[in-house]
Amino acid sequence: MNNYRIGLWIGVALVALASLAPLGLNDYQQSFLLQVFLVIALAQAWNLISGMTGYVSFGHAAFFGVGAYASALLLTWGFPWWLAVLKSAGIAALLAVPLGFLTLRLRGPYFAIAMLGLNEVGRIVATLWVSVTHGGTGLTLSPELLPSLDVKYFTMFGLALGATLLVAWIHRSRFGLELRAIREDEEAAEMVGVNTTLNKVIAFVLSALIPGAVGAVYVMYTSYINPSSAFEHARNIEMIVVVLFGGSGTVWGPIIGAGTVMVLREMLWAQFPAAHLAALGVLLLVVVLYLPGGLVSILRDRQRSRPDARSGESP
Amino acid sequence: MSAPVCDPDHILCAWGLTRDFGGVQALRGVDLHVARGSITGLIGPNGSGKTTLFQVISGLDRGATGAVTFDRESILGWRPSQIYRRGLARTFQLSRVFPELTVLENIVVAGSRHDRSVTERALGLLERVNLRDYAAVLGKNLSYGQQKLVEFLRVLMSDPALILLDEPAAGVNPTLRQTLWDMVRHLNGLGATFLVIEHNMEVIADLCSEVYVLSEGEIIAHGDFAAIRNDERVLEAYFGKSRRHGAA
Amino acid sequence: MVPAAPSGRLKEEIIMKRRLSLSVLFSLILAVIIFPAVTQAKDIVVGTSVALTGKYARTGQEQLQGFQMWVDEVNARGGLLGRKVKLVHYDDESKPETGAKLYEKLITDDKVDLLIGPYSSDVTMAASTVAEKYHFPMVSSGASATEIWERGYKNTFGLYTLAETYMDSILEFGKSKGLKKIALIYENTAFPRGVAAGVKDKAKKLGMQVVFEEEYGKASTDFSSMIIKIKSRKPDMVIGGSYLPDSTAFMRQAKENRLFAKIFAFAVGPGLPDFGQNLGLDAEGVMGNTQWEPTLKLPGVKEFAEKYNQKYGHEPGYHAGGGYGTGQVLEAAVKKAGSTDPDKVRAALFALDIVTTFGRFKVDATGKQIGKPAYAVQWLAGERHIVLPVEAATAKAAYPFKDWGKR
Amino acid sequence: MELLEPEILLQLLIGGLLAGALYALLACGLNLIFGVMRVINLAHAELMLIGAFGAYVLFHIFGLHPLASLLIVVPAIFFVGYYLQRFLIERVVGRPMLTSLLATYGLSIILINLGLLLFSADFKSIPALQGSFLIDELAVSKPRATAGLISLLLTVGVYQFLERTRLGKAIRAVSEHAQVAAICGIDVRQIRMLTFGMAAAMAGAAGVMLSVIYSFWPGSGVDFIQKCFAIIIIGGMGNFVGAFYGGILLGVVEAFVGGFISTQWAEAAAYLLLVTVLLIRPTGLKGVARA
Repeated sequence: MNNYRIGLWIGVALVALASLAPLGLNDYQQSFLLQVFLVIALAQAWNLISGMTGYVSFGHAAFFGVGAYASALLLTWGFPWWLAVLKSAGIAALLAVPLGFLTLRLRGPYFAIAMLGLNEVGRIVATLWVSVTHGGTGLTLSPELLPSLDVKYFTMFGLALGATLLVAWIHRSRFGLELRAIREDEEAAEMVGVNTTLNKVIAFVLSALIPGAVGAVYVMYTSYINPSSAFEHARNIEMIVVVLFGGSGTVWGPIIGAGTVMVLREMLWAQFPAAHLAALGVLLLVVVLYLPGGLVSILRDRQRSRPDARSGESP
Repeated sequence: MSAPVCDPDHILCAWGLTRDFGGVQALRGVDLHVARGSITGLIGPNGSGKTTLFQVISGLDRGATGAVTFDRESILGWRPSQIYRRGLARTFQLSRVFPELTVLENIVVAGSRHDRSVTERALGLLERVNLRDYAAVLGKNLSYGQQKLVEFLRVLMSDPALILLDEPAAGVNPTLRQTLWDMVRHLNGLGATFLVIEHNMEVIADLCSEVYVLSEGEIIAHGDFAAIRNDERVLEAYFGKSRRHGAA
Repeated sequence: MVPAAPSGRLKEEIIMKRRLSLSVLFSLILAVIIFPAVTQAKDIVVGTSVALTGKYARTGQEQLQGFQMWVDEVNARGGLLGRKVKLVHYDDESKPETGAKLYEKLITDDKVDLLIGPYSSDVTMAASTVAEKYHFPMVSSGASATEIWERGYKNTFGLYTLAETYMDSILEFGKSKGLKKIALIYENTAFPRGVAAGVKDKAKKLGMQVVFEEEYGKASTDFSSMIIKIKSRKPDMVIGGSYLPDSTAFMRQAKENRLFAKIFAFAVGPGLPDFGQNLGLDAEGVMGNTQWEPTLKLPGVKEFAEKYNQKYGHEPGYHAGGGYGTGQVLEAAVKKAGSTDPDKVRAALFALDIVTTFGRFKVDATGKQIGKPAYAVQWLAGERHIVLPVEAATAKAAYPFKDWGKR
Repeated sequence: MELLEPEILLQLLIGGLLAGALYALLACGLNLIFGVMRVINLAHAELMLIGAFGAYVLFHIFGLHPLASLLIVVPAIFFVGYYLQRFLIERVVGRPMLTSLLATYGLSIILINLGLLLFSADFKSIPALQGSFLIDELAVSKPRATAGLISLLLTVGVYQFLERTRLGKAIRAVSEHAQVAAICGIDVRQIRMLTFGMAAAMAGAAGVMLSVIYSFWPGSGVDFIQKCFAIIIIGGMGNFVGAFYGGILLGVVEAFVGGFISTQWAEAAAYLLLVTVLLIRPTGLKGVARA
């Protein structure tokens, strides 16, 4: 049986488990899973732009924040939850079009820092636009406005699944190949007919759409949003850590990374917030220094350095 | 922009190409005409502007002034990918295969999006240079010579009408080198035009019907190899005592 | 970004081995999934989250110590309804979103019997929505922004006097001295904004003029540009809707920039012993407000203050008093309800009208505190004294604020 | 409008220059590291806080004045940096940018949380230098003036060291071309350790200066590192002099935005400046775009 098949079956099993989970779990465990899906979806979004094209974003939480605020406002204006999710995702994606054209001209550290700056600009706008966002006080959503936990659970699950399938599809598609070529050598890719700007912007917009929707559901889950929680720097880092930990540029990496990091956090966060973060720091160092391919590279270690490797297959 | 009209016999024409890097003129009014179906050579001392000329023609360097016409269309200012899709392909002086892509992927990525038989075709190309067994090997794991060859195969995927080769044989072992030149000749036989930067004068003499000589950003001579090898200015450019601006 | 050259066979084997051991390590981590511990059914579990880190850490800690003293005492008295009381508490890092998550955890995972609110109006805004969602009554000790009770919720019960009234007595005092011009600065979150709204309202009624007004961010530590501007408006009073770190930093920088006014008054900061410790003599004459002081003449205050001082080595500020009082309110409500059933406890809290160590507790139909007065304090000769209202005063207010050059 | 009174403008300018000098000290160190190692040190602000807490501990245990503690803290942090380079940063030099970003980020999380465990999250301050100098009617804050001037002296000193001494020239050589430097017989590894040590020491000194101006806690670094990013982008990555001017510029801009608009906008100034610069000049103002 080949790796692709194994992955497919594991995927089907996980989807079945996640769909049945609400039957056997209490509210808290269910919302824990919801958060795992949240992290998976965000990590896949980051994977899509940074893992695939190599444009390392340190500010993708900006789109999360935009989605969260848009959704909070739409809900208070009386829109149904599902429309709020769709519209928030759309707003994030629309915003990503001009931002993509502007920021993707930048290379390497400049892009990373510009995205970080963008996230901060988002926070600043949310802070200073008091008439709409209530500034630092933030917005609280009355419980009547919010859908039930099951609805939020399955929506978040859908987003995680959708993001994963999107990444999986892109991975095997011609589009994904072009993105990876951009990651390896942008000029050379352009020179063999890849419209690098268009490809990058499409990837960027897709990778903004997902956090937009995730932010929209997140705010329904916490029923509260303020500038620092919407545009939280730690969330940017979390996406990166999760992807790198699992394995960058792969389909399974973000899922494995999210699972591990979230379990670790669940063990520690409430009692030992400092220890939880310090552990995350140590984990990060270990992965960066000793395991650059992430956990996935342990599971699947095919060093294709000799001609006897099997041909015609994507990683 | 009213570019001068390019003779239909010429696939590529450049007029007055000038590229200025903050005061340093890498190209100064270069005029170049590549005949359809020819293998044209481009020679000149190091730093004379050959690679810059390639950068400008292929669209990677969009800061030049002047005019470039490819197949009767003015392409100056186009994106490299547009130019490539129009049928003008190039290789790099230092091999630029995609290191983390497999050999097959390296070649497939250069094919047209809509072509279903892309993979078959790529494998066929690999077959021809005895690299088919390497299809699943990552680009970074190839030898340098193999990388250059893969890069060459890559640009063939779009059936380009004109191929710019930037020292394709440099660093390639003699056997592979021969394979490469054989393929160039073969493709030329099928109608492809080549513009080749090459230092080996034997290859130039053997291959090229016409040669351009670039020195310090200017075309100082052109014609068949026999003509330019006796040209005073060419000799001076290569061996001359009066090296202006200390350019190497 | 140059890729590494392919490694030799031996090296690969070493790498493989290292990877194997790493994979074992990671699977071990994965295996140690701790699922929520089961709480013992016989204890009454009281849940809360307070700020133990972040901006509100100092005040949050005081509040928690207040709770803990109550828990110890109630258990020494034989518990509540004959059951032992157990406190489950977490750190919300002064962040509303963490607070919301923690209250979700307390209600659905720890399955607590009673809830105490977090510190700060900011975090309470978020936490109260969670409590409302689960119809779980929450007695909120450390929140006072009116906004919290204006959302139609039925499960949030406040102890503190409302933020809007914090500065009333100080403004009246200023008016009586013929002061007119007010400079108003405040943090951009719920409670400080509440204080500011109250000040603007009161100033209008008193015919005073707000000549300068500016919000600042939660993390601000540099007020120098702001102070330079305030200086140019020459206010009579400088009033801050602030917490401890910002009020301390502001006074320090006011001195550095020689900002002068007849009255300096801040929310929260001057009500804490740390304010005097950090500023030393520069605290002299600064006014503030307090919900409670260990010198108040209320039942049990003296005993509580002494015991607290013994246990924690410093005198209690009003946040500690509030924490302790919250415990007493819960105790009274459970006793009245005769159970910890949320509906019964809620009904009891609405009906309650008692005087605790912290003062009177009586709420209106929204759960908002209406029974308790506010007090103004001032730092005099290195100590904090109640100066207003005069009936409760332990010292006479010093006026005006001494100019920096003449100290 | 009263803001345009020369006295207020002067006050704002002085405040901005002094704050800018501190930023410059910090950012120059960051850029020195980037120049030599091509590593963006995300833990730079935490090195600064080690300096601040060092001064805090020395003050509260031994009653040592923060200015005196400079003499102990700065060399100590030099060694911290030296060994950090040796055991950690050295392993990520030459690897992709993300690797070094994440490694130093990991370091920064560890340091912050160690700080939280050791010092708790309370805001700390050192009541040593207080009050102001009066020059006519102009009040100049004592702690700020002292911190600003010392920062300026240190930055200029390091610059002179880089320009004039043999070792400084070696550092610049490695920064410009490590391979050529190695061929010329420079021990590149040693130079990297020295560089990181030196940059860490600059950050530590900035920390001591910070401790006399502001109150701080282990999480205070975030704002500073983000401002430093803005500064090095504005000044050009890897460019020591650029970072100096960038730091001064940011300090002055923040002061004037704070004065003319509001403190909240002043906090936003760094990012707005950063984004604007990147949009106009994708490689920073004096940048060397090396990805």
